[in-house]
Formats: sequence, C-alpha cells, structure tokens
Amino acid sequence: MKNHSVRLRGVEFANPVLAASGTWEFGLRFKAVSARLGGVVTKGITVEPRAGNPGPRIFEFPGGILNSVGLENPGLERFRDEVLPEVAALGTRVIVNVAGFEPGEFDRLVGELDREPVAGFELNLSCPNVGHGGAAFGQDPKLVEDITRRARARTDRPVVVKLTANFTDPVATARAAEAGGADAVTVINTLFGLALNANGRPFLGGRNGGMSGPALKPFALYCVDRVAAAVGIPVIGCGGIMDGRDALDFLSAGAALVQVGTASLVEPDAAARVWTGLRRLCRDLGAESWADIVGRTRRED
Amino acid sequence: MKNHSVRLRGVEFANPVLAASGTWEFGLRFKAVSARLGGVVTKGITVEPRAGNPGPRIFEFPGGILNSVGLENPGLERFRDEVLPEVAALGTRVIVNVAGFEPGEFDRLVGELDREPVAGFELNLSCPNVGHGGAAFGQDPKLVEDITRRARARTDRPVVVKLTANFTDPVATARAAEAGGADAVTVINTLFGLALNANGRPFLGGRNGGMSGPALKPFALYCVDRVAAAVGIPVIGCGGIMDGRDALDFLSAGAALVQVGTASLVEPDAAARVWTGLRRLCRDLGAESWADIVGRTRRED
Amino acid sequence: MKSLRAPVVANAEVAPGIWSLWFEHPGLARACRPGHFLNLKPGPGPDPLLRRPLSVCDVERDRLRLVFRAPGRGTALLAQLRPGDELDILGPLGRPVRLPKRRTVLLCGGGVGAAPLLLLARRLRDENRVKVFLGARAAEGLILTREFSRLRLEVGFATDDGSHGHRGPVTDLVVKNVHPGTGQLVYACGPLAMLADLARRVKGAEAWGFFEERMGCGTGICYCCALPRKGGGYTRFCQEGPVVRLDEVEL
Amino acid sequence: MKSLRAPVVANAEVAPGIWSLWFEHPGLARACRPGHFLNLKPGPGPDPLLRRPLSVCDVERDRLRLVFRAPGRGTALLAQLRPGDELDILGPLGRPVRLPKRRTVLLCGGGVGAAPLLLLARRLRDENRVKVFLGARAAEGLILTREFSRLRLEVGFATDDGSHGHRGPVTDLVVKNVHPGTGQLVYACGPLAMLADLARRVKGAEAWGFFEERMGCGTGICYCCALPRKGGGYTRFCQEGPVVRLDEVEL
Ligand SMILES: Cc1cc2nc3c(=O)[nH]c(=O)nc-3n(C[C@H](O)[C@H](O)[C@H](O)COP(=O)(O)OP(=O)(O)OC[C@H]3O[C@@H](n4cnc5c(N)ncnc54)[C@H](O)[C@@H]3O)c2cc1C
Ligand SMILES: Cc1cc2nc3c(=O)[nH]c(=O)nc-3n(C[C@H](O)[C@H](O)[C@H](O)COP(=O)(O)OP(=O)(O)OC[C@H]3O[C@@H](n4cnc5c(N)ncnc54)[C@H](O)[C@@H]3O)c2cc1C
Ligand SMILES: Cc1cc2nc3c(=O)[nH]c(=O)nc-3n(C[C@H](O)[C@H](O)[C@H](O)COP(=O)(O)O)c2cc1C
Ligand SMILES: Cc1cc2nc3c(=O)[nH]c(=O)nc-3n(C[C@H](O)[C@H](O)[C@H](O)COP(=O)(O)O)c2cc1C
Ligand code: FES
Ligand code: FES
Repeated sequence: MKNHSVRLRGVEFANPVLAASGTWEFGLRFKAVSARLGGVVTKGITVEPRAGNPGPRIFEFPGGILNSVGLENPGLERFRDEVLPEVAALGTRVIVNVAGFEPGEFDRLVGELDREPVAGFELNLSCPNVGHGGAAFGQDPKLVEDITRRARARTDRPVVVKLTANFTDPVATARAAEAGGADAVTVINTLFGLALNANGRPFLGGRNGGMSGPALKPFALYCVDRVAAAVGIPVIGCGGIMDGRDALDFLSAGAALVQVGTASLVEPDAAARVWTGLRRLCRDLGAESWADIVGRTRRED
Repeated sequence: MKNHSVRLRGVEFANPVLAASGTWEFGLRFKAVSARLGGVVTKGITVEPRAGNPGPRIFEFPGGILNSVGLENPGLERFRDEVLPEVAALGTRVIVNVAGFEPGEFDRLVGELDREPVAGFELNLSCPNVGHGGAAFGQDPKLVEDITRRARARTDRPVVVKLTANFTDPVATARAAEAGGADAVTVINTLFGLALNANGRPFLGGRNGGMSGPALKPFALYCVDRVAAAVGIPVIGCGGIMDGRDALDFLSAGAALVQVGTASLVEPDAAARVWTGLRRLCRDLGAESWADIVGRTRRED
Repeated sequence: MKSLRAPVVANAEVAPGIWSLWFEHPGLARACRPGHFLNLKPGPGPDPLLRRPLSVCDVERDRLRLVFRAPGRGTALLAQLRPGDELDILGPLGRPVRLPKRRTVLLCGGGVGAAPLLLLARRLRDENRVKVFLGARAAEGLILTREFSRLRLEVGFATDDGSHGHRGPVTDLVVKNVHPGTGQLVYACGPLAMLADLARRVKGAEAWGFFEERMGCGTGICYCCALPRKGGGYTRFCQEGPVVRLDEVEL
Repeated sequence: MKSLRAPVVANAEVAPGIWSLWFEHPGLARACRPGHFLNLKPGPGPDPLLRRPLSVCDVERDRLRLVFRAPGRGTALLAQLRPGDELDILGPLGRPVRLPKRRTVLLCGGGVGAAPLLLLARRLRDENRVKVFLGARAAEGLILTREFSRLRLEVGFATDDGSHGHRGPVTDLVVKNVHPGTGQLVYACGPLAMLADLARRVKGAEAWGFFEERMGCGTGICYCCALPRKGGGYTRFCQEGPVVRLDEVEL
C-alpha cells in the first residue's frame, strides 16, 4: 500500500490508528508515540472544570477494566489557554473530545474551540442529560441528531459522534448522527458495569463504571459491523483493540479508522504497535488501498 | 443460616444456585451435580426440532466465549416423550427453557408441558421474531408483556422471563414481564458478539454469537442491580458466575437466585462449587437468612 | 465428574513445534483407551478460559503421553510446563474405539495426527494385522516413527516434498493398501482435508476419522461441537466421537 | 516509553506472604531513585490485564530488589517467578523524593511498607541523621530488619501484639521522636490508616507518605489514580507522587 492516509472532511490522517479519548490524556506524555499515530483524541473536555469521581476509579476483571474517572478535566478555558498551545505543537492531528450535560454545551464547546488549531471534534454523548432524568444523550436518536446538527453549524472541521451501545441500538443513533451532518461515528464507548466489594457495596468511587479492554471486543466488533452496513459515513472502530490483528478485524467489519484505548494503559506504545502490526498484516494480505480491507466481512467475492 | 431454600410461586428450590440453560443439557450428564443444585434449567426447547447452526459454534476471547449453537434441540415432542421421563427421575427441580420464533409458540410450549413433571418454565425471548423483521421478542416491552401473559394463562407453575440486554434496557422489559404476570426475571442472556477469521470472514458458522463468561459479569451485575431496584418480583442473576464470590455479588445486587452457565463448560461441578462457596461466604458473614444478603448493595445501614 | 491433578514427568519439543509430554496418573493410565481424549486446563484462572482437548497418545504403566502442536495461546502454555508442574485434566472423555480382532487395520496419520494412532496401534497389534502410514509436509515433520517401528508393524511414510518415503499425500498409501471385501478397517487422524480425501477415495473398507474440531465442554453439555451428519443435522462428536465413521458425516 | 525486559536473579518468601525478588537491569539500577516505582506485567497475555505497581526497595550495582505482599492474582504470579524468568517492566515511574541534606529524617514503615524506605534510608544516611521505625502486627511480620541494621541507623520496632519492640502502632514511635521546629522530615509507607494517623498526630515536622492506592496506567494518561486533595479536587498521584505531602491530601 503506497498511501496509508485516511481523510475525514478533507482533513488527512497519516494512518487510520488514533489514540482513544481518556486513555491518552492530551497526547503530551509520550510525544514520540503520538507522532506515529494518525491522530490523538483528547480526554473529554467540558465547559466547566471537573474534579472527577472519588477513588477507586478503576477495577480489573478478566479481560477488561471498569473505570469511573468521571470526566476529570480542566474545563474549556484552561484547556484552551494552557493545554492547547502545547498540544498544537505536537505535530499530530488532534481531535478534541467534548462532553456536555446539557445539549447546548456541545455546540458551545465546538464553537469556542473552532478558532483553535485542532483537527476536529468528537462529541461524547455518553454523559447523563441532566435536564432529562439522567439517560445519556447518546441513547436518544432525536437528541443525537439535534446535538450533531448544532455542532455541525459551528464548525467546518470534522465532527465525529461517539456512540454508546448501552441499551441502545447504535444503528439508530448512527443514522441520527449522519442525518445531523456528522462526518463519522465512533463505535463504541464503554459499556455499563458494576463491581462490588466483599461487603456488597460498590467498589468504585463513582459507583458504576464503564467496561473497556479485550473483553469488549466481540461486542464492539458486532456493533461496528452493523453500523457500517447501515450508514454512509465512515465508522471509527473502538473497543478492545490490543494489536494489529484486532485493528484489522475492525477494518474488515467496516471501520475506516480505529481507536486504541485501554491497551495504552498497559503499554504506552500500544497504539503505535497497533499501527505497525496493522501495516504489516495489510502488506502480507497484498492490500493496495484501504478499500481492499475496509468492509470485506460483508463483501461478496 | 438454617434454611437455604428459595421459593418461586410456592415451588421450593433447595438452594439459590441453578444451572443455566444451554450449558447443562438436560441435567442428565452429571446427575450428582444436578442433585446438589437448587435446580437446573434445560437447554432451550422449541416446538419443532432444530438442527442448530453449522460449526464452528464456539469462539474464545479473553475472559469469555461466543457461542452460536443456534438452539439445537429435539423439539417439543421428542423432549416430552424421550427426555422428560429421564429428567423427571433426576430428583432435582427442572425448569424448562422454552423458545419461540412466533409469539404463539411460547404459550403452546408451556401449555403442552404443563401436564408434565416440571418445576416451571423460563421463557427465552432472545430469538428473532420471525414475523417482525428479526428483532428479538425480548427487545420489545409490549411483546414481552403479551407473551408472558399468554404463558401465564397456561400454567400455574412458576413462569420466569429471561431478559436480553441487547440494545434494550432490561428495566423496561422486566417491568413488562412483571405486568404480564411473571414470577421472576432472569437477568441476563448473552450479549451480541462477532469474531472474524484472518480473512475477515465471520469465524462462527452462525455468523454472530452470544457473549458469556467472566467478561460479561460487570455488565450483568449492573443490569441485575438496576432491575432488582425496579421490579417487585425476584430476579435470577446470570452472567459470568464462576465461584461463590460471584454468586454473592449477584445476591448483594438484588438477585434472589443465580444461574451458572459457561463455568460448567470448564468444570462440570462448577455450579455445585458455586453453591458450596456461596454457602461458606454467607456463613462467614453471619447471615441468618437470604434477606440479610439479597439487595444489600442498595440497603442503607 | 471432577477434574484430576497429575504431575508432569517430562515435556520436550520432539519435532519443530511439536511437544511430547509425559505425566503420571495411575487411574487415568488404567482407564484410557484408544480414542479417548483428555480436556486440559492451559493454566489457572479465567484466561484462557476453555480447556484444550488432546488425545491420549500412549500409556506406559502409570504414565500417559500427549503429543501436540502448539498453534495458539493455550497449547503454548502447555508447551511451557516443566517436570513437577501440575496438569489439570478432565477425562477420559469421548467414546473409545471398539477394538476389532483378526482384521487388517490401516492407520493413517497426517502430521501430529499420528499421536492417537500410537496407542491404537499398540492395542490392536496383538490380535490384528496393522499397517501404519504416516505423512507430513517434509521428513522433519514425521513424528513417533521410532515408537511405531518398535511395535514391529508395517510402517509407510509419505511427504509432500518427497524428502522421506512416498512423495504425495499419505492417503495415496492407504488407498493402495485397501482391498475391498476383505473386511479391512481404516483409522485416520489428521487435517480435515485429509479425512475428506480418505472419505472420497477409500472404497470397500470401513473408514473412521479422529476429529479434532472446536469444542466447548468436551463432556456433552453445551452442543458446541458439531459435525454435519449425512442426511442432515449434526453429530455432537465429543459424545458420539471423537472417532466417527467417515461415511456418516458430511466433509 | 518502552517496557523493559530483565531477568529475575532470585525470588524467595522472606516473611509469611512477603516475597523478595532481585532482578538485573543496569539501566534501571542507574536510573532508580528513592520514591520511584516500577509497573510490572504479572504475566504475558491479556489477563491479568493491568500492570502491578511496586516500589524499588533496593539497588545493588546492576541489580534491583522488590519486596512485596501477594494479596491477589497478579502478585501471586510475580511470586511464582524463578531465577532466569523474565520481568516485563515499565519504569522508573513517579517523582522521586527530593533528598534533603543535614536534617533529621524519620522513616516509618508499616508492614511491607518498609520496602521503599530501605533505598531511601540508604541514600539519606550519609548526609542526614536517619531514624527508622518499623511496625507490624507481630514480630514475624517485621521485614528487612537486618538490611536496615547494616546501614547503622537508629532502628525502632513496634508490634500490635508486643512480640517485638513497642506494643502499639509504629506511629507512636514517630510521634515520640518529633521535635517541632527542628526541621525534621518524616517519610512513611504503609496502610492508609497509618498514614492518616501520622497526618493527624505529627505536628511540627514535614510529613510525606508513599501512597499505594489503585492505579490504571502509572504513567499519567488515564486519571484513574486519585487522592482527594485538601481544598477540593484530586491528585493524580502516579505523577505528582507516589510520595505526597500528608498535609496536602484529605485522608
Ligand atoms: C478430541 C480432540 C483431540 C485432539 N488431540 C490432539 C492431539 O493429540 N494433538 C494435537 O496437537 N492436537 C489435538 N487436538 C487439537 C487441539 O485441541 C488444538 O490444537 C488446541 O485446542 C488448540 O489450542 P490453542 O490454545 O493452541 O489454540 P487457540 O487458538 O488459542 O484456541 C482457541 C480455542 O479454539 C480451540 N481450538 C483451536 N484449534 C483447535 C483444533 N484444531 N481442534 C479443536 N479445538 C481447537 C481451542 O481448544 C480453544 O478453545 C485435538 C482436538 C480434539 C477435539
Ligand atoms: C506506587 C505504588 C507502589 C507500591 N509498592 C509496593 C511494594 O513495594 N510492595 C508491595 O507489597 N506493594 C506495593 N504496592 C501495592 C501493590 O501494587 C498491590 O499490592 C498490588 O498491585 C496488588 O495486586 P494483586 O494482583 O495482588 O491484587 P489484585 O486484587 O488482583 O489487583 C487488582 C487490581 O487492583 C490493584 N491493586 C490492588 N491492591 C492495590 C494496592 N494496595 N495498591 C495499588 N493497587 C492495588 C492491582 O494493581 C490491580 O490493578 C504499591 C502500590 C503503588 C501504587
Ligand atoms: C480510563 C478511561 C477514561 C475514558 N475517558 C473517556 C472520555 O473522557 N471520553 C470518551 O469519549 N471516552 C472515554 N473513554 C472510553 C474510551 O475512549 C474507549 O471508547 C473505550 O475505552 C473502549 O475502547 P478500549 O477497549 O480500547 O479501551 C475512557 C476509557 C477509559 C478506560
Ligand atoms: C453454549 C451456550 C448455549 C446457550 N443456550 C441457551 C439456551 O438455549 N437458552 C437460553 O435461554 N440461554 C442459553 N445460553 C445462555 C446462558 O444460559 C446464560 O444466560 C449465559 O451464558 C450467561 O451466563 P454465563 O456467563 O454464566 O454463561 C447459552 C449459553 C451458552 C454458553
Ligand atoms: S463440546 Fe460441549 S457438547 Fe460437545
Ligand atoms: S494511574 Fe493513570 S493517571 Fe495515574
């Protein structure tokens, strides 16, 4: 393959492997790794700074982890003024993951960051919709479409919608995101999970957590396969990707890009290794362009 | 604890540990283990015999497996005439798991088996509703209520509704089952999953599979915690239970009984060991009745 | 049925990527018959989750032998076991071969498929005439040749590259030795393609295959093992097999 | 940052349930300072998934020492390592202790918390006056006593059951030795309750704690490590620690 790059709304990513939100901070800790990736997605940013949940924030189970970080982040202003300048100097495509607790917060974040040197935005719709009883935005296709449309109106850069599969068919919300003008959907965010102490009380300081890691992969792959068949915009595959073969599976199932999350907690260069591994596998397969790989699970031949 | 038994609609189970459907055949292979359990749930029975899916039918991933058995079973008639007599002689409570592809099949199965020596029924609503585009019955609260009510009308024995959490909030379907007259809900069945071969094609003969095993536990526990808080009927916890501690967690989260599935594939006496382990843990906790344990996650003290 | 513990006595790579492991368990040594398999936990803990099925290759007094390839994670862990380490075993499982008498029996092993044929040959040879045919890609992949020779049987070899014995598939040797109407039996173990080839080409002898396909439990409770049966449906070959008549399944 | 490989040189149980592991890695031996920790992969493969953080207990030429309890699955695997086995290490991580000069430094170790204090004592003792206080439930739980003695420091002991030294919490000994206004420093490692006790009772000395709480990455990228900060918010103590001033966190 001569050209490894992938485009979203005209923005070119050098390769299809991104670091996933919340598992790579702002890409600054391991700059050499960031530079080898197609891009990095930042920790979720909210309008106001957030302290996050009390500890413990992480629980390990066979094949995965639960986290309840609770979106700890410096907030819009400090992110823009203190973090972004350093991030911009990274020389890597930076997608800002934005999160809100009211519909209006998403477009505000996108609008205010649109003047900054960022490659694009990922809307994290997994937070509870405070005004509406606490179900996540991402569980309601109408809200997904509405929030996407409003963000779309505020920027000409790529807008990616990160979907949840918690009690929600991501096909429905992916279609809504597409209707709202999204350039891509990320499939999927963490799955709800609970862990208890020996005394029967929740282990995590945030009570419930989000499942990630290899244990999530079959479910995430199932979701990508369905969503990719249902929408015309690119899908970004995410969930349990640990090596090149995992990434290849997501591309085969229809993803145009992938994100590496939990793996980076174990090996700081995991995402770069995913890319090296994927490239080698594609070379061995004799692929001449991503089109040879992407979606081949459903292709007749 | 002096009395370990649990009742559903007056039927007494000697202890709260059951073998889960599809992972214990008809309880006949390891009779001594079956006899030590609160009861066994049979492989899913359909009106017509089913050959099941082509192989491979099982895939292993970190912390779990995907299966695509495809409900292979001898069908109502042969089950009743050839299997049930032997099962009845087991001396264990036997719950028959019934599955249908049209709403009417569930009550037909329940009605015809109601004359037989079985302890109760578990409605497996995870099959695609053939007449309605293929979404599972269990994904539609109205259908759940309707099917439950019709089954209820055909028997006076316990009717358990086994819920799916695939893209569906089991709280909604649990409420529907309760409204339809269910005596308990089993939470949860397997979660969708996909595995691919190196060539990008589905690994399983049945294409998609169902996730089970320890990797499923945090999600299953989360579901049990929510459902138990939302309905008044007993919850039967299921998903990734491997030992006594896992069972204790499900009881703490609000389950009155538990089912052991995948663990039995690895250790034929796994379910009996779960019961031994659970009993020891409850003794160490000084519990005097199940009420001391069940639901303690949400109890104020 | 409880899983058993048994100490590893020896474990070594006997051909490229093929291990031979001896362990000690008097009870199993007495109980295991040709065709039986054991289901081994690759390590403690939940990952890898499933047991790995391996055939009994040989039995000597209180000791049993396994000979296996290590294509994946579970068998890689088994390959690392050292003397003194403990195996966690479920078995014997499956339905043993019903041993014939006074027949000519042709054994056909492809690659590591030779393993379960060794015990079978040992138990057959006193009361039958046994011929063994072993195949591999190249000479270095032929295993257990010394062991079979010691049984003083007719042994033939085939390699794809002709580096030892007949150049071509081992099934050629079997086919050449089949004499229809003489009540011969064929037992074969190897890749599915080899079994399919035999099923097609062996006429006039009763041919059986040792099937090594995916399983869940190995004990008959999960219906995760499925060979398509001639005429429809599937054979739960962990129960009805693993040694199944080739003309009863769709290959 | 790449993970490093290093051979285990020795591994033995030195007190009930406590292991001492030596491994060789010249680069790490040069780089590790008191307060640094290493994040170790308990085994290959995805389960257990996360690395286990352990403090550097000691360094001797090219070799490093870890001393650890094995409360769970990951450390149980580390406890099984034999000489020649390979460690998979990420480190050094965390912010090392800024070494003072010409001060009186009180070190307080509860149980296996003594481990990181050994390297600290070694690096402090030439230019400071160092007193070490070690506590445990009973005498058999006191570890590294010989090693500390060899450093020719003042060493005091406390046990809950009085079987060795002071009967009562080790913090009693620290409190007794604090002289406000003399610029003393306290470094403590042990259970959270011990650190909280010190934070409450030590007045007039700068007290620091080695925190051993849950982490995700250990490298600062996941925000899964969180100590509540005085005045609100959380300290990402894998970055700002693991050695943190006790008066800066809410215990
Ligand atoms: C009855 C029986 C007897 C066997 N006897 C032998 C023997 O004597 N020597 C030998 O080398 N091999 C034998 N096999 C094949 C052996 O079981 C597999 O090579 C082994 O399970 C692969 O495990 P893994 O951890 O290396 O691979 P992984 O890819 O990690 O395995 C993942 C899952 O797939 C299963 N699996 C993968 N390949 C096979 C396969 N070919 N057959 C069955 N399951 C598979 C594993 O058991 C596991 O559940 C036998 C198989 C069966 C069913
Ligand atoms: C900076 C730092 C330095 C440490 N140094 C030492 C040391 O020198 N000697 C020593 O005995 N212990 C030390 N610990 C504690 C040690 O990390 C835990 O005992 C160990 O991680 C437990 O793993 P496990 O596999 O036994 O338990 P499991 O219960 O299987 O662990 C499950 C998860 O919880 C984490 N975990 C469980 N207990 C702890 C704990 N107390 N602290 C942090 N994470 C925990 C594990 O790392 C893992 O992610 C240190 C911890 C930290 C954070
Ligand atoms: C510690 C942690 C923090 C995360 N924080 C965020 C976040 O801020 N925003 C977001 O959209 N996703 C967040 N995620 C989800 C990941 O981006 C990713 O979708 C998920 O972990 C699944 O991928 P993985 O299995 O590769 O980790 C977080 C995940 C983890 C483990
Ligand atoms: C091989 C296999 C077959 C199954 N067959 C059925 C079935 O026929 N009916 C049903 O309701 N559930 C079936 N299940 C789901 C289990 O009963 C159980 O809900 C699920 O496996 C989760 O529990 P576990 O993690 O303990 O296995 C099956 C599961 C497995 C692994
Ligand atoms: S492997 Fe479970 S029934 Fe055969
Ligand atoms: S453990 Fe990941 S940031 Fe500290």
